[in-house]
Amino acid sequence: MIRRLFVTLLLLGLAGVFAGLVVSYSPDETLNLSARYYAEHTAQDIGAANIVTAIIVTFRGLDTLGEVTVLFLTAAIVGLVLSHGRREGGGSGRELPPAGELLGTGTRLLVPLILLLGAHVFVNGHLTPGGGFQGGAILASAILLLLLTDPLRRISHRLITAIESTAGLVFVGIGVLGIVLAGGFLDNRILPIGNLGELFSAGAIPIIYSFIGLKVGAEFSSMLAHLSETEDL
Amino acid sequence: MAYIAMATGFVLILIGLYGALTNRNILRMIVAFTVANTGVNLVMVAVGYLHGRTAPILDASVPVAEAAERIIDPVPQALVLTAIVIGVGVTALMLAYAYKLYESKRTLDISAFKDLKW
Amino acid sequence: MSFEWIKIPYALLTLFIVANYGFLLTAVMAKIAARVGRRHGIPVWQNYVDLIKNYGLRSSITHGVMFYLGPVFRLTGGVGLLMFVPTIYGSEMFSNMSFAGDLILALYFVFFGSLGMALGAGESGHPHSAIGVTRGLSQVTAAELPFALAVYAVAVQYQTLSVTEIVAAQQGGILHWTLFTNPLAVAAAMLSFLGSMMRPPFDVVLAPQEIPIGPPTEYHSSYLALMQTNRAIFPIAKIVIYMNLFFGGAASWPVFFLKVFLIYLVSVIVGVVFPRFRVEQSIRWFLIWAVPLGVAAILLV
Amino acid sequence: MVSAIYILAVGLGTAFLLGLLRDDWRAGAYGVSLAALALMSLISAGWVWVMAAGDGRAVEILTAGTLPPYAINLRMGLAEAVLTLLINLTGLLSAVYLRDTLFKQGRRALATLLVFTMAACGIVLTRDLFNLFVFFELVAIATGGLVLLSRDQRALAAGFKYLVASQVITVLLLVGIIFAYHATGTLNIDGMAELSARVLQGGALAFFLMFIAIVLDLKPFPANGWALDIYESAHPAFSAMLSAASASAALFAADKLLLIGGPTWLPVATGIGIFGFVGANLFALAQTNDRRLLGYSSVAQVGLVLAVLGQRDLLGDRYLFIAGGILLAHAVAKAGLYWLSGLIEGRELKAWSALQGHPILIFAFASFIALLVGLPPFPGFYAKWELVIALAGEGRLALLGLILFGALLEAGYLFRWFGQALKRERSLEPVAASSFKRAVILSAVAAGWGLGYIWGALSPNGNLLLAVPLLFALVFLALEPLSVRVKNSVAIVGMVAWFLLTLPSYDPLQLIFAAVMLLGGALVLLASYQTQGRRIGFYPSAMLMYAGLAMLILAEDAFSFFAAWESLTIGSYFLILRGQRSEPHALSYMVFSLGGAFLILAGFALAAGGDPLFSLAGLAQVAAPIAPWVFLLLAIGFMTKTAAVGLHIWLPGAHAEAETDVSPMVSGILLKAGLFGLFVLLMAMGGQQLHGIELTHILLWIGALSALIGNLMAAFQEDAKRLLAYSSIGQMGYALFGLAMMNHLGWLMALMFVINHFIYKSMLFLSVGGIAKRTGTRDMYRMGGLITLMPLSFIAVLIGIIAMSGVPPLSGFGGRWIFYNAILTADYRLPMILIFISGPIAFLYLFRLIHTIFLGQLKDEHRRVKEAPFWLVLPQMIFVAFLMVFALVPGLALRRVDAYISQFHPEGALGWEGLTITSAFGYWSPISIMIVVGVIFASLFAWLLFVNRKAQKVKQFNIVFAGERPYRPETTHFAWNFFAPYRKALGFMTEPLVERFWAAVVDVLHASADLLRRLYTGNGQTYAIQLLAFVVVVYLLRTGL
Amino acid sequence: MILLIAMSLLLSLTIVAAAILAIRGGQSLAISILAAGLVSLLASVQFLLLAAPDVAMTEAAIGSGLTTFLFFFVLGRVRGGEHD
Repeated sequence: MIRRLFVTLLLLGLAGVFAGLVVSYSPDETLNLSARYYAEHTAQDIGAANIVTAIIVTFRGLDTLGEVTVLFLTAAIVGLVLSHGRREGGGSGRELPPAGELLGTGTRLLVPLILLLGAHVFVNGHLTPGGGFQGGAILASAILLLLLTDPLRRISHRLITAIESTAGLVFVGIGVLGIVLAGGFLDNRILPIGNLGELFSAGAIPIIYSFIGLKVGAEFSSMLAHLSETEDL
Repeated sequence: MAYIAMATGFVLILIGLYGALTNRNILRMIVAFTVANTGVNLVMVAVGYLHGRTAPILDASVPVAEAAERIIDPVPQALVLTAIVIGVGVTALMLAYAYKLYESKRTLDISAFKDLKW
Repeated sequence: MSFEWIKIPYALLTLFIVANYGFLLTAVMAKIAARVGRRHGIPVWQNYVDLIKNYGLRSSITHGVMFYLGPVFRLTGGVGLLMFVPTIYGSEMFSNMSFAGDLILALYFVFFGSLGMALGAGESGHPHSAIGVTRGLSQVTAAELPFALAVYAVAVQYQTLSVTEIVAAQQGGILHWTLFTNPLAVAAAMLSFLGSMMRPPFDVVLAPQEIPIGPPTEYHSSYLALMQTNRAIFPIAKIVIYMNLFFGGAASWPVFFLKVFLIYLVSVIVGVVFPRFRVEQSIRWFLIWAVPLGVAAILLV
Repeated sequence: MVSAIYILAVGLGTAFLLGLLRDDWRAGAYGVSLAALALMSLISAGWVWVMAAGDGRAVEILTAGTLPPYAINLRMGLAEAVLTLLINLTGLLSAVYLRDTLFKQGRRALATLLVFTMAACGIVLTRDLFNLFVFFELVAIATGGLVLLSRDQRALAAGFKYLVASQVITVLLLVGIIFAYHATGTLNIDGMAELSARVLQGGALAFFLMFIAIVLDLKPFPANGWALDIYESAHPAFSAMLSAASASAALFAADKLLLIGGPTWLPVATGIGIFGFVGANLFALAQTNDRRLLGYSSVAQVGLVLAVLGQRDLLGDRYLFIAGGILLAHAVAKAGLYWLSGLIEGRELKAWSALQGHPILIFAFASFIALLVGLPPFPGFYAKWELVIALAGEGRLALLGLILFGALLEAGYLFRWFGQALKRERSLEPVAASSFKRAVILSAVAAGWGLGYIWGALSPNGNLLLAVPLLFALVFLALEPLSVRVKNSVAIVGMVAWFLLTLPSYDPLQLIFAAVMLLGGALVLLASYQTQGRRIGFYPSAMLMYAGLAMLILAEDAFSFFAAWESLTIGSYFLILRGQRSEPHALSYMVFSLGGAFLILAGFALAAGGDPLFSLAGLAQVAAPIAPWVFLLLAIGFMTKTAAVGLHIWLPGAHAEAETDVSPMVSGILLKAGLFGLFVLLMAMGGQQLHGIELTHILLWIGALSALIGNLMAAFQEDAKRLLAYSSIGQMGYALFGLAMMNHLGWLMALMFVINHFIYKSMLFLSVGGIAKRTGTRDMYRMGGLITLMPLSFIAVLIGIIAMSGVPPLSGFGGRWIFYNAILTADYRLPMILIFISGPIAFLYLFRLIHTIFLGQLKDEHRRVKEAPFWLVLPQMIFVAFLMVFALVPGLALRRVDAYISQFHPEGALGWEGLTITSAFGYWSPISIMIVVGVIFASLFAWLLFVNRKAQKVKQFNIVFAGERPYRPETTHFAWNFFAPYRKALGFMTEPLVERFWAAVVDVLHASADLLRRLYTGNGQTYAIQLLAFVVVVYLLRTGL
Repeated sequence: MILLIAMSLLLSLTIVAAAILAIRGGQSLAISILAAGLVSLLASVQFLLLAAPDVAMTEAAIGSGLTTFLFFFVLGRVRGGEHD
């Protein structure tokens, strides 16, 4: 009880800080310095219609690299954690009743569609809302579906890892190419910018985002797979 | 509107933290943290909101030339995107930990893991 | 002041006079103490008899080098002390070897004999000797303190450490004596004097009844003879210092004899009146009664 | 040089690449990872080289081909280069260290380690706030993974607590970042710094949140339970990375944020930092787990650096030098210690006793501790010097005091630990034999010494590692495999040679000290020939002490003086620690010495007025309001070394428990360093008044009390060496008294004590040491009657005590004579009473010393005891000869000094005509005294020989015991509780009040540490609450102020 | 416009209510997790209102979708732990 009271008091203090922030907050009337630059220069410099994508993949590409690294790391660590002290010998040997026919069929039907949707989302990331992360999450949901239909299914970790690693390497490689061929790390202008709004535009962004999509998908899948392979406690 | 979202966000943060700091159950703590993270995301997006503008996507309705007057600030959105992904990463990690912790002591009570102290 | 060869015979003469005076004086004092206690006492020549007897003893043992050297140290201390202070004021010839050092030398040389004796007694291996030594050392730390303070007061008063100069400053009438110009210092010093004379009430070092004669327990024959000689010379040498510092010194031998007698008498009289103190009692006694006097003396100088 | 972005690219690329490798190809994966880390280190090293060799201008690295603030940019400057090098090397070495674990865990662990290293570099390099956040998250997550490398099951819980805490931090940081962005329209740190004013008006709260979040990443005390748990349970190699790499990176991030915060936020950083420094060090006192202790120490050190970051406003361009020095020293030392802890099986501090028998590892341990504490010649020392000078120059004294206090606490527990490791019963568990792990540790040692060299080279005060005496001492590290005889000869020759070499540059005062310390030291070293084998550790320690002494004498500026002071302190600590039961005493010696050293440091700093090159001569120019304080600080500092009463409790144990030939070094020689300091101080500053009190009068009292208490305590000791040790306190009291009299003869007397005390105390310690060696005990009552068996030792003791007691005709009398002459002109008389009483008390213990050992009854078990070894007796006999010569012609040593002192006290010089020495009051002719005494003694001796020629030699036991034969020699030897009646009378003065006082201080510190550390309940949720409470409290304090 | 604000307000209230539901200790963990997912989902609607479609998509797909599944995977494995 004392703990609750104390926490409440502390949060009241924090709420004071937040209240201060809200009170002193005044919405901008116009875009600030950075935002204005992005609004005005993205089209010609980057060639991406979706400015958020341009920022994510290019201007703040390093963040994004870090971001996929976070997922990569999480996937690796989840694997590490869950294999930590894991008894050898693989599967639990537990027999579950097979999933319903409906679900099985649905899955077989849906998985390719979902994968396609995911690919669409990240390939068009520079044009429309969505991109590698969203697309990757969608890809992972396909795997999720597979796992749901057959909890004992073992997803090929090798494949997932290979995709993940390759995508990551390509990402870094493109970044390095930016230094060699263009103005700096992760500069997208190693490829022609093309025309705004077209699929093949915005330089390397679609490529990068696609690989991000693959990578994110692989990473989420790997996490899900690892968690699903845990044993009941 | 920005104010509403912002206030909601802050409230979510506080609620989340309250939950994380008072629930002894590790899974509940993690749930509470996701709530707090959502709150943070709300606050961030709200900060970038400009009244009466559209999403920062150049298309037919937002020509390049008018972009600076028509769109809202894209930066917070980019940041939030990153934050969400990082958040899910951390959540996944914490969940894996929770599983292992449960495996080690057969309990999810955080106060049971006090072997290390002082 | 410097050394001349003629000083040597004169020093020997001084030594001879003081030694004989000492033998007689200690016997006389013993006699006085006995009479006060309604006893008959010893004859005044008893010391000479003892001396001859001790030298004449044939059986003699030694416990080792330090044991052997102990009495030598002891007597060297006594003789040396006598040599380092001028005996007769104004007499170049009876100033002895005082050119070698001043008052401080005399003060520290007092310990020479005690130290040697203590070492010799130590090697005798007799526990009573060691007990006597510890008692003596313990007591002397407290007893010396008022004296040191008094000496310091006197030195500050006369702005010199030279014994001759201190005596010179006291010439010109009895009222120039330190006794009257600085009575606090003299009072402190005289209390200290009582403690250093190994007489009751401060004779626990020798404590004839419980630890038969203390440090010299094992000594006999010619060793004892040397120490007896010292027991005649040493107190006189010490009294000479007191006389010079506080009582105007002595310009001639008769005055010397008189003053030494009187100063010695003080300790005897006190001795017959008071019972013996234990060591810790005497230490406290000195710290409580004598030291404050000394402190007052150095502060008021 | 290739772009710094490759550090990140290589790290990441390799991490991704690992996924493509086959699972079972572990060696390959491991090799690739190592290669990547090596490449990253190489790039950093290249940049360090570029920056150091070039103009050091930072290079901007753009990404996305766009200029900042629109795209993320990185920056590589000198600080960045050094830090990334540190991080990468730590990663590389830890990876080497972790070989077996990484092999077992496979490529995921390798990738995590790579990402951790990469991300820590990213934190350092990036100039973008949000990017900073991303890297922080990466580090946090990687930490969550690497914690699990530990075999310790508890690491799991620790990792979770860590994640909980980092979640809270994330929330605060993100909210802060977004509002700061809103306020400035940029995420670029430099851009925000330019708009600092705007941030601080509209976005003050935003900045607060960002700042506090970064501070929380520094694991600030006391909101850091989660971090401590990690330190305790994680694999030591990872703890090394956490402490060295991630803490350094986080500190640099805090530094970047302070760019934005500007001067208004600097005090907050300082406040949090210093609170953590003191608090964590306090808590560490109560730790018994090695890794947790190191964790507390890490927290403390990070706090210190944070406090320094907050002082950048006054440190100016020395800021990097200072903060960097402390940070790098900490990083290297802490990494090294964690790595070292991995070799040791047990987790108790005592378990480090397993190191015994591994001299190289012990050397590493000692180096790391010295690095951490900031002892010379390591970077922390230079840094602390300049920091303290700057702080004092600006009047930030409270901070200065707290820093020194915290450092003292830290030194306390570190050296306690070191002592336990060396002296406790050796742990049975072996030290892990892995050679590559050892190589990693040794590379940390090398890095530490290398940094010491670099910092020395960068310091305006000169490089200590180029000082010849110090180098000479270090040479002995290399000579360790040789035998004692060779090393001893080299040492003696070296010391004499140095003395001769520097002879022309000494003034008479320095000459006396140099002769005592160097020639005297060489003489004492003769005794070391009697030891066998290689005597590992002895020579480097001893020579370090002597090097310190040699440098001390020649020091002209405050820095070199202080450096020398610290060197001799460390050397003597190691030396003292060698004694068999000396562990607690060596510790208290070290703590007191360092406490004293810090006071000296503070004194110099106060006097220097901000000038790090302050010369000792400048002390004379220090003006009124601070001068007395400078005087006080320095005087107390020096008095810890002379063991003045109140600060003396370390001495008896330290001197008594030291080895036979070490006791004379630390007593006869080392104590003089304090006197030398006092001489320097008084010569430069003279008397000072504080609130109308003449400070030298206080010194008079202290000196007199020391003399009294020292002598009195000595009289009651049963242990011969303790007796001598207490007597040193008394003797130093005399010397202090003489100095404080502030007149010509007082100083002369003090100098006389320097010489005399050296000679007779060295002689006595050697003699007693030899006896203890032969009899196997130091308790005097167990001895007795040894005179016939050990005649030479007896002669040494006899001469020693005659000289010491001041009985004519030996040299001690000269000291007394000068003393009496000196006090006649002193203008303050009360304390003399104490001196007067302590003089005779000296007789008590001196007699006891000689009587109970050599005289009285010989014990049966000692009947076959032989004379002490030749090499112990030889120096004693040389000392005897010296004493005799010095007794006869004291003018030989004193005359020139007498003239020299006239510069300072023209009144009262002695006359040296002919054979007689004259003062204004009296005279003294040593030769005449010797002759007179000699003649009388000889005549009487001859007479006795003549009349007593037939004396028969009998055993001591042949005594008359009241008519009965005593039963046994044991019961007949009167020795135990020798001065019982004296104790009855004055025993109350020997009540160990001072000891009780210091014990109470230590107890209070320990008890409060033990009580307060219960704050760390172990509950991860509580930790998170504390974290939030920390935020709120800082906020309230900040707004309240 | 007013409509938009009203919607937003309503949404916010629902979000807060869901959040409170999510962190309350009394009910089953599954409900908590679902409530937290709901918070995310509703928040993504809020994002849409704030003209942030990218964020909205991400929050919906990752924050509410994936995370919830992750939770359930673990919840399913720690039977008995949910009542601690």
